[in-house]
Amino acid sequence: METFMGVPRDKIDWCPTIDYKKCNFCMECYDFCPHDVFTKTDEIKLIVKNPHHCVVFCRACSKTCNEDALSFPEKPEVIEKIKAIRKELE
Amino acid sequence: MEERPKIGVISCSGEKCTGGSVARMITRKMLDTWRPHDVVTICLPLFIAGGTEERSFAKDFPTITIDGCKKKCAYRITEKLSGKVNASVDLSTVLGDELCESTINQEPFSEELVIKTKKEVLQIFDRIRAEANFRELKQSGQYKGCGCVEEN
Amino acid sequence: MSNEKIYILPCSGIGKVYGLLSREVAYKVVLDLEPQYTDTICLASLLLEEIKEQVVGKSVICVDGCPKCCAEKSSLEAGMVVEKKYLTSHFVRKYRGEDPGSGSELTETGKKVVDDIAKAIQIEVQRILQERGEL
Amino acid sequence: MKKAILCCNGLDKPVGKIARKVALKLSQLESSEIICLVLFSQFPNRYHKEDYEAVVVIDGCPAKCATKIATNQLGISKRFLISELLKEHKLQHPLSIQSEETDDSIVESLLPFFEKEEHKQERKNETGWDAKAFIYQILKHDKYQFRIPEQKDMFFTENDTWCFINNDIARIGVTDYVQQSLSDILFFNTPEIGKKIVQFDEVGSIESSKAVFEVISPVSGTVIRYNAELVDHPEWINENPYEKGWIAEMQLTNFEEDRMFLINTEEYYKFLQKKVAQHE
Repeated sequence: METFMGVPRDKIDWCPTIDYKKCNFCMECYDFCPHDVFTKTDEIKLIVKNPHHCVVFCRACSKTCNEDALSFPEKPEVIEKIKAIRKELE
Repeated sequence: MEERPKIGVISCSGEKCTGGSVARMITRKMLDTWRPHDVVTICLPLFIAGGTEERSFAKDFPTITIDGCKKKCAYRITEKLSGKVNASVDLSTVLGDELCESTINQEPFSEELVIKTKKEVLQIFDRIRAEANFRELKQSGQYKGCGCVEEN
Repeated sequence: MSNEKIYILPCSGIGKVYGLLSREVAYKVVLDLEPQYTDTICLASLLLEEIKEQVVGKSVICVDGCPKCCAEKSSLEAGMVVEKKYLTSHFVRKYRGEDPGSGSELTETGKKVVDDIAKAIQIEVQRILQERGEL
Repeated sequence: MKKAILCCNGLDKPVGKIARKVALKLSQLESSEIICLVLFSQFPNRYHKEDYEAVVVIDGCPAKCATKIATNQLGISKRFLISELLKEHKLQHPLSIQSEETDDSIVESLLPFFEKEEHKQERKNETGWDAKAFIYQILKHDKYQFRIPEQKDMFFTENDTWCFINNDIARIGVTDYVQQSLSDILFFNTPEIGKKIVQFDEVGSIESSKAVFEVISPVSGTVIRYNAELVDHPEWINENPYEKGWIAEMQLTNFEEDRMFLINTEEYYKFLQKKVAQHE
């Protein structure tokens, strides 16, 4: 079972969100991400297929996007949530 | 893709002569197109300049050396500093001394020279690959000696 | 006046573009820019005794592809005089965000990097020749 | 090797005046040298990090001129901000630049916060991170070799960053996994000195032709120093991301809570083993 710092990964909300108004489907992020978070589909050329593959707090793909179409949750909120879950588990 | 050890391919530095460029391009072709997932390589001088980890290369992988001329630096240095070489290719026996030792501007490097050596190099590679697979099957106890392999 | 050639020594980097860059730089200097005054030599052969005798004490300009600096270390070990040392990755920085190529071939950016380094080496070669009073 | 005190010029504000007076008092107590900030900023190369066993910086107001000017050249070991100290410990504030009467009592009330630090100073030196050579565990996978330091007081995160704790200062950096996946690192984008960092915030970033990696901080704290050599030699991070390729040093502010998310060498070894195997 995939965990991040002792917390089940599926309980952590961290993955890229694609802003389709900005995205020009250059696929830089798709080529870049070594954990295949993104994938191509027939209807929409680019979607986030495996959000839980995304390394928590990593935003490297958003740096490859010159349309600034990739966004991530606010770090402080995610940290608070992880700490809360962690305390619950203990 | 099940995990099996890759085959090490080391070409000589080959800056001085055409044979060296051919040796290097063979290694690049192996990596890029001929045997992409099966090959691992290392810069030869790392045995001299690198640390101890680099020198374990020939012990970690069954290794083939490819030399561009009869000085056979890749073969000699790998054996001396890293470990036993499973098979060594000397291009001067394939393309001839004269061509191999001509400097790069007398006999410019070309793709055909690489293609000319492809058959022989891949024959050697596949033989080493088969040997490595066979050794691994034996070690893992799957091979029963009668030719059939038990599925674990 | 010794008019022996100055060695341009690339590293034999095989895995990434930085080794290919260093090699192409050496060829550009030795074949195009300064064929009369420069030559190159196989890095690995520096380890062989018969080659060491030829090169000991000779001037060399090293072009390395990664921080391991094999060209510099090996030429020092062979008793050569390292006049100057270049690291190809430093020259790639000028083209931030552009891809210089792979271990097998260079892109247009990669070729520009080769030209930049080769020109820098040419200036260095001319400086050495002037010092020797040969230019 | 002597100790040095560098305090702000502090002419226009009461807290600046206090800062100067505290510096004078401390230098008498500990016979440490006072460095004049203006002289230092004019002739920086007269002062070298190696000459001083410890450099204490005392700023008067939040502008923190002394910290900003001194940071890389001298390598601060301890920083004080008079305005913060007065607020934090609810001490009497100086009235004005001209009035002198209350100054001495204010200085007296502040001194204990400086002396307390002094004893910590001694303990720090023997466990300095530069002191001992690193011992590494090597994780081999395919042709890759990942070094993982086996060092007391060194912790890791699952974002592949490390921190080396030394009293209340942490040195941080990235692990071999990061520098190998980036391959040749070409740029080091420096963090901002004095910036308050929460655990997992970014502390600068490193860039190769493949990607930009934001250095995710393993600890909360204030950035007091970064490895300025990396600006011209980013490849040192490839060479050794733990020793000469360290990224920044931070004044710890919340280590007890941060500790919950830090793992040790064995745990990081297992974590990395699983992660690298998955890539196959």
